[in-house]
Amino acid sequence: MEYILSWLIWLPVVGMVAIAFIPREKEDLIKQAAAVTTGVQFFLTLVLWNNFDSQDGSMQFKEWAEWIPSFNISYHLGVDGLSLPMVILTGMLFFIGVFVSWNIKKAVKGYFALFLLLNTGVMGVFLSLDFFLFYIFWEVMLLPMYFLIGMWGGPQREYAAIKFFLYTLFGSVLMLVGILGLYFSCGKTFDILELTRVAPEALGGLMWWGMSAIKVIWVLLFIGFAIKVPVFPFHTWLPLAHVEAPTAISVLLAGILLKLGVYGIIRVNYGLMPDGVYWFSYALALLGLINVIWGGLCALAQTDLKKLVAYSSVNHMGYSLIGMAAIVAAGEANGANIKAAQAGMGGAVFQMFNHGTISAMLFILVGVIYERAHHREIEGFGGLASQMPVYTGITAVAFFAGLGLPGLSGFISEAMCFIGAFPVYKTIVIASTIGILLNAAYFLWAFQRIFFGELNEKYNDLPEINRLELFTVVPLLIITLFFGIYPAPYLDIISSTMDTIIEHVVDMATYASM
Amino acid sequence: MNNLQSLSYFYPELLLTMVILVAIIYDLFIDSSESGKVGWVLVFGLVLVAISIWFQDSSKVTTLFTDAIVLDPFSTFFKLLIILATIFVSIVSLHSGELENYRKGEYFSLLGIITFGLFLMVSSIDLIMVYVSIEIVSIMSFVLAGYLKKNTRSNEAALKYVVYGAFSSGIMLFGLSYIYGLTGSTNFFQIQQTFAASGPESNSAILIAVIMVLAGFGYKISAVPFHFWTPDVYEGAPTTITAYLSIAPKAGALAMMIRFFNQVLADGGAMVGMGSFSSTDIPWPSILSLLAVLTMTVGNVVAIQQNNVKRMLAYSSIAHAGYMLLAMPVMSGESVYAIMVYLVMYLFMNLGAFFVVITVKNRTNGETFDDYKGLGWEMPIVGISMTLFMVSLTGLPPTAGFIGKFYIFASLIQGGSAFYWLVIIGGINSVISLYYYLRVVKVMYFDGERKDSLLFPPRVLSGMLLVTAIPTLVLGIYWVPIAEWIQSSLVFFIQTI
Amino acid sequence: MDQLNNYLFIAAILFSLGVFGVMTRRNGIAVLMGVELILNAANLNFIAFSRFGGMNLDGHIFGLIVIVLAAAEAAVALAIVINIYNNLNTINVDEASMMKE
Amino acid sequence: MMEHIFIHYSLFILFLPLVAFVIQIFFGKRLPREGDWVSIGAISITLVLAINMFVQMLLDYDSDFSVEASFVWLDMGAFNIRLGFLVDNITIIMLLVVALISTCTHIFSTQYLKGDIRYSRYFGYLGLFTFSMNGIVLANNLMSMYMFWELVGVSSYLLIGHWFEKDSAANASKKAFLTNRVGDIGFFIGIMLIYSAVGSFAFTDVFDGVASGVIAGTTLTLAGVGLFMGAMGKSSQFPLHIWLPDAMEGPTPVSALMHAATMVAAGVYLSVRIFPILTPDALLVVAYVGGFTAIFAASIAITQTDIKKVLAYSTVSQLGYMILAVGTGVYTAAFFHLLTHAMFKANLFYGSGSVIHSMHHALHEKHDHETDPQDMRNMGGFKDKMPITYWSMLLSTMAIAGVPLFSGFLSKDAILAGTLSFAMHHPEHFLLPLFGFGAALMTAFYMFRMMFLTFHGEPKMPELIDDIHESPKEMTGPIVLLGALSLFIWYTLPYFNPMSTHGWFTDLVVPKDAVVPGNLSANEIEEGAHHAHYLAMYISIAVATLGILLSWATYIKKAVSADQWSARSGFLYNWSLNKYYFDENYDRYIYQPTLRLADKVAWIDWELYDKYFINGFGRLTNWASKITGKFDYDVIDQLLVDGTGRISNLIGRKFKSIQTGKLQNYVLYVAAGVIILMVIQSF
Repeated sequence: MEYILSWLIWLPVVGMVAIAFIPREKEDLIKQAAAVTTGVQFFLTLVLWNNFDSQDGSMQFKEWAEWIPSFNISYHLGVDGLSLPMVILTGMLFFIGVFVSWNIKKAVKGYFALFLLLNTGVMGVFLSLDFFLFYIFWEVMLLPMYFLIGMWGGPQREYAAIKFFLYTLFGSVLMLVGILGLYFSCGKTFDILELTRVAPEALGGLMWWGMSAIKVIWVLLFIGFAIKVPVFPFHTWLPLAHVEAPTAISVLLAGILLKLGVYGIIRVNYGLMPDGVYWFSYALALLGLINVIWGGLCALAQTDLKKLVAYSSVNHMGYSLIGMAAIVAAGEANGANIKAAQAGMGGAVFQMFNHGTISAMLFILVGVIYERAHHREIEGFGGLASQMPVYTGITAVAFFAGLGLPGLSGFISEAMCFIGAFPVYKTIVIASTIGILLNAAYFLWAFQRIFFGELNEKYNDLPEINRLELFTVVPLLIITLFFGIYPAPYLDIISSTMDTIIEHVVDMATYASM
Repeated sequence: MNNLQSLSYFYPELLLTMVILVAIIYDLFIDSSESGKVGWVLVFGLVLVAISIWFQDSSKVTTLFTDAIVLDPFSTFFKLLIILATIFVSIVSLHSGELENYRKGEYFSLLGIITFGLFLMVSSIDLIMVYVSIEIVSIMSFVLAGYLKKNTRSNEAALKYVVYGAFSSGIMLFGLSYIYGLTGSTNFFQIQQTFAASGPESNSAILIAVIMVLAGFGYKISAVPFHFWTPDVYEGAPTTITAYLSIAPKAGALAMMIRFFNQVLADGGAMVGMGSFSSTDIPWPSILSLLAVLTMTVGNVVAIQQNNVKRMLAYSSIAHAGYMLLAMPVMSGESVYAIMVYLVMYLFMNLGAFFVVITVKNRTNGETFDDYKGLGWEMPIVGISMTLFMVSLTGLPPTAGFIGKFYIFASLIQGGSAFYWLVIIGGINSVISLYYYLRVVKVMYFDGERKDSLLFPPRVLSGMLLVTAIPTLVLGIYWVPIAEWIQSSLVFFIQTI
Repeated sequence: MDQLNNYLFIAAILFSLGVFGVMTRRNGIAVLMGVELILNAANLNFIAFSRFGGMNLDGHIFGLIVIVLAAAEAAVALAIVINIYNNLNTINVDEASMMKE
Repeated sequence: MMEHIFIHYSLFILFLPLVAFVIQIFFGKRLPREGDWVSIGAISITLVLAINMFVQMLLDYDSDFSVEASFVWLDMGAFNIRLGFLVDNITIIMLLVVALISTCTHIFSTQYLKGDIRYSRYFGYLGLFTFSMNGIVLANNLMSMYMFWELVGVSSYLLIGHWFEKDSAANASKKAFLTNRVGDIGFFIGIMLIYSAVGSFAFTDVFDGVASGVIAGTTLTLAGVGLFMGAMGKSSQFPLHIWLPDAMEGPTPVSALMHAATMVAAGVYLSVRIFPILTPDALLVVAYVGGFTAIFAASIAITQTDIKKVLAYSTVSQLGYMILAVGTGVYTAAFFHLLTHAMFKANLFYGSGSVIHSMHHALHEKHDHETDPQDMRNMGGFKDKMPITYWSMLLSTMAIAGVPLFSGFLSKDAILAGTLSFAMHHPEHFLLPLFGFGAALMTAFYMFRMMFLTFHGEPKMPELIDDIHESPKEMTGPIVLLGALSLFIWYTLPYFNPMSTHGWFTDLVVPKDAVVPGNLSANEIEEGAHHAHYLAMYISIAVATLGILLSWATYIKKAVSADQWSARSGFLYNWSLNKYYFDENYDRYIYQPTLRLADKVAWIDWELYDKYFINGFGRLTNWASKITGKFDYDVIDQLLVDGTGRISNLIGRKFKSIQTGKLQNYVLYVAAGVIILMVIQSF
């Protein structure tokens, strides 16, 4: 129990080493090894959840060990209500991912080795409380991703892979500058908790080249995270990467890696620069709006199903951004509207999780049809509903979840985001409600073109979704449904942490004009 | 301290000289087929020298030979670094296919002599010694670059090298002569005093002299715009020598540069850990910043175009010189520290990369990207270690390269917001560099089919790959011992007159 | 003082000629002679400074050392040129240009 | 504490259909008779419970009876949402309506969809719909109402698209959902406006909040209009009316259940619920939207030839009535009309369904798959062939046409009275009663036109007439039942005055005062309506008779030729026939532009921004590297080392040709030396 977080992080590495020693002919053994590793990890995350005290808004299960004293770098782990759901999601999606990629033919050994390495990177980012450690894990994700896209991906895979890599590296380089700036202007520490304590004062009034240091650092870090989210001007890597990546990797990209961005903004930007939050929140909401509309319109225009789903991610993360911006509602200037702040933040964090499950589901389903028809052209299908009813039903639920239908988890988080941001950013929220119309439009239109109408005789012997695929998608379906009907369990986990963050931002902000 | 007394502190160098002589003589008694043994003599001897240096009480900071050279932890650090590089290169040279048909005796003796020159380089505090050491190293390098007598490319490399080298060291010498004229002394500290005393009217003269001297330094560390010899020489010279040139003389020249700028143009503050201020009004920090930015940008940008991995690495080494130069303008304790850390990391990853090139050339007898097709599948060790080196050269964690960059950037940020733009440019440069470094990886893994039969390079080579690869990875995760060692070596000789 | 300036002037001209020679001669030997000119220009400076600048003998020493090194350098350079000649039957530096972008 | 028994009833009523839905989806196919008995069983239980509650209500006879129960659904501390039930007389009546019509539909469908490939799924969806509809009815707060609101939309999406092989059906379902979403956006904005002011979703809190004035003026108006937008979507009010006629692509029983009786009535139900917080301005908007829709839709219904389309537009227009009533303040009248309309309109749909059914069979016998079984121009003279259908449809037609002694007369009359009195209060709004009466006139006309075309006169397709049979009793049963419910008597008990709405309904559903300052009090409205009552009654009887006579003259007596009329009315006829080209214009001015915009954006995003801007950096670097590389080689490398030759060639030539060239070179380098010298001079 004491070192559970370390176990979560390093277990995949153990699995990777194990796989390295399995001769590459024994493919089944390799797959089983990966499955076992991720399975155990998933189980551990559940244990973690079980022992997690949701009333405590602070960090739990902390681990601390000295690492590089000369730079005050330490091996510092911890989990709170913000990261716990993400950790569980990670565990689950990687476990599912193994089965999604069960049919990988090429270089199985390398695939699963990298897969597990990626797992370590993601876990590490969510759990590390030391900025240096955080950054290392952040970067560790890149190389495996590069290989997984570039080697097992679609026709344009190499281009997609390098693009993803360059994009993200650009972001993280700026991030590094920001981190170092923080380090030296906040009493030489990388400890995020420590920084959260000291940074707000330490940065206050600090000026660089006539600009407030807070603004500079905020922007540097924000770009780094925004690229992952992805926020509007930095989003173009996403459709490409998602489309080219193999199904399992698209699932992980959409399901988890995008969340790293939002997570980072809340954990770092919000925690360390409360004044920055007030300065930037309007822009944040605006970017959210742009994401929603832009993503929606792009999705509407797509003819490739996977690309459509990819753009839907852009659109959905927009809601998250809008919700996050609502935190300023808690400020005195906005009438100390705690309700709105809670709704917004809760919605944003809930949206992270829901989009994780829903988009994962969508990508798996796209993979299923691609496996069978060997293409993803929406126009190329038609009438599949009568051919593969089960698949149709599941896809219908997934699509409805995607378009924010009440009774499915997506609706609640989106509604919370809107309700939260509304008191502060009325116009933006009202404008972005158009987004939910666009959601409905592109999902239903695609659904009609794929499943309705006369059956395309080309496909009148298309096999129904099989057990393995069902096994991968049904759990997600159940979660979506459950949280859609009864979100309380999730919100209980996060609410006290959200309060901590909100209070922190409200109390620590100096409200000095920057 | 006078010459005779000095000898008692000079024994590592004396030992090295003996080793060289032994090598030469031993070479006379064996026939060329087994001339490789000389290499082992050198390696063995160098190990002895290393030990002697290690146990030499360098904490007693002192000058030798009437203030010609100094003995201080700083120089000791560099000596050890250089010895390490030399040992690695000599071992690999024994198995490099290029040198197969050549008698290797002189080769190793020359390596030894370069090492000796570098020893002087890193410890010289006198203009005369500066020039002498540079010349020793250069002349030997000319010969080694053209060591493949039958190979016209090698000849061409040598020719370009010698002309370019002689030319730029000549310019440097001319600059030195002016410095001597301006100050009437060749000793760093006296020069510094005179500079500090001299009024603004002589600044322009000093500036010109310094720029001319910079030409010499720049040529040695191949900094833009004095780098033009680098790609051709690197491509033409035997890969082992290329590897050596890419690390050892750079290290020596950097050490010398640090001393020069720190003790001649600044008040040597960095030596005692505090930030130093420029003792003359000439804008050498901004000149250096400009140089650094140019160097890394040109290096990275041009590297993208290359189709020859060796040549690509040549440009990459230019770029890395740029990264190291980045920290020079700050000239604080941290920045020097950062440069030293970077050198250590760079030693492993860069040598490793070149060793891979050698291994591949032994196999496919080529250096272009096409020769790397599908290599990752065919030779897993080479593939994986090359990937590691490339990632490390790009500067991604968790590899040594990242730590190096991390220290450089950190020192810059600490240097104050005046240097932030350097950090940003440096960062963007590493993004650019990713493009061509990953190209190697891409070619190795994405192009070409996976083979069913695995190939393993000769034991020694694989060994050397591991010896360079493991530190590249480990130092990226835990580098405290190195850091502490460097910290302790960050003691300089400063003479206050 | 004037004498010093004369020497410096000569040295400067020598230096310039040397640079010019290096830049324009196509004959390898001539190029190397250009280099020699540069070195000797520097030498001239050193000697002149230490003779007229009322300074210590470092200048002279420097000069002597430079002469020695220049000789060594020249030797190596000539060897290389000869090697080129053996392989390419020319000592024109511009014909040695296989390596380019 | 022990909740009121009705809460438990409500729980069952709500969830039984859902259970049926789940069973149908997962096991339907494997069950005997594809498990329709499961759904029917479940729904009948809810009907029994609903009747039970209804009877209880009648026994208690308590006009302001109301129980509420709620639970914490999600809780973030300050921000929390409670969901729950609100059961009052309106709820109970509505529950009864839903349960009754739903049960009828279930039974009706067993025959109507006999042998359909997705028989079990169909019943499952019916269950889902009933569940969501009851959810709306029972909601005690805006949030859960909104949620069920959307769920209703989905179930209608699924049911309209039941025969999704037909593109028309698929399109219709999509259209229905999207059009509803437009309304829902307004609904949601309204909710947010109210929540951000009141801080709660529950109706009671909202009313208190509004009463206490935390939200007022324009904001409140906007909020009201926003909420009303939801109603517009669901009740297909102009300009969101376009989806309902297309929704007729669904099976006819579905049209009866959702698109006549319940789902579309949800909008009215919502308006009735939120009536107390609607400001005068908002009410005005409501009134005009409703009134215009009423007459507008009626004018379309006149010319339609598809029997279901006629009914669809008549539904739209009747809903317009109800909305109009809400707008003019007599919202209980609106609810009353909702009740009566549910009965007779559902019945009319069943009737048409039965006709279509037999038409279908007849055509099937003739192996004729071209002729449209819904086109009235192929019918005629069915009166004797299917008497039950005929007579009960006639009753309902009487009702909707507003003939005395029938339910429709009472409710419509109440509405018209309210409208009239409103116009008396505010003469500037004289249009509203005109809308009302005009609509009444047309309604009478087109409804009887439908009856005549379908049942009277000579058969248009004599070869079919032999195969036309009365439908089986699973279908006629509901028809008879609802036909009977079109009589006034059921709604005026315990009184027997066919001319006055006075009865249990008016006793149990008494209007409440609006909580918004500035609105007329319930009594004032009541008074006004009472004054206008008789005048309204006379006018409405007059217009009804006029309409009926007109259509009799046209289609039975043939005294007036429909064709001549249509020819004479020229473009008006075409407009009405083509529904005023709404779909076409929406398509041209809304859908297509949106799609084009989407394509543009996608193009910008993918082709322009990404390819040229983002990749631009890459290309730039590449280009720069080429240049620098070139520079590297040509300029310096060449110049200093390789290039010495090239230059010396060049200079050599200059040697020969122009002296100055050489001279200049020398001058250049010497000058350099001199400059250095000067510098030395300077110390």
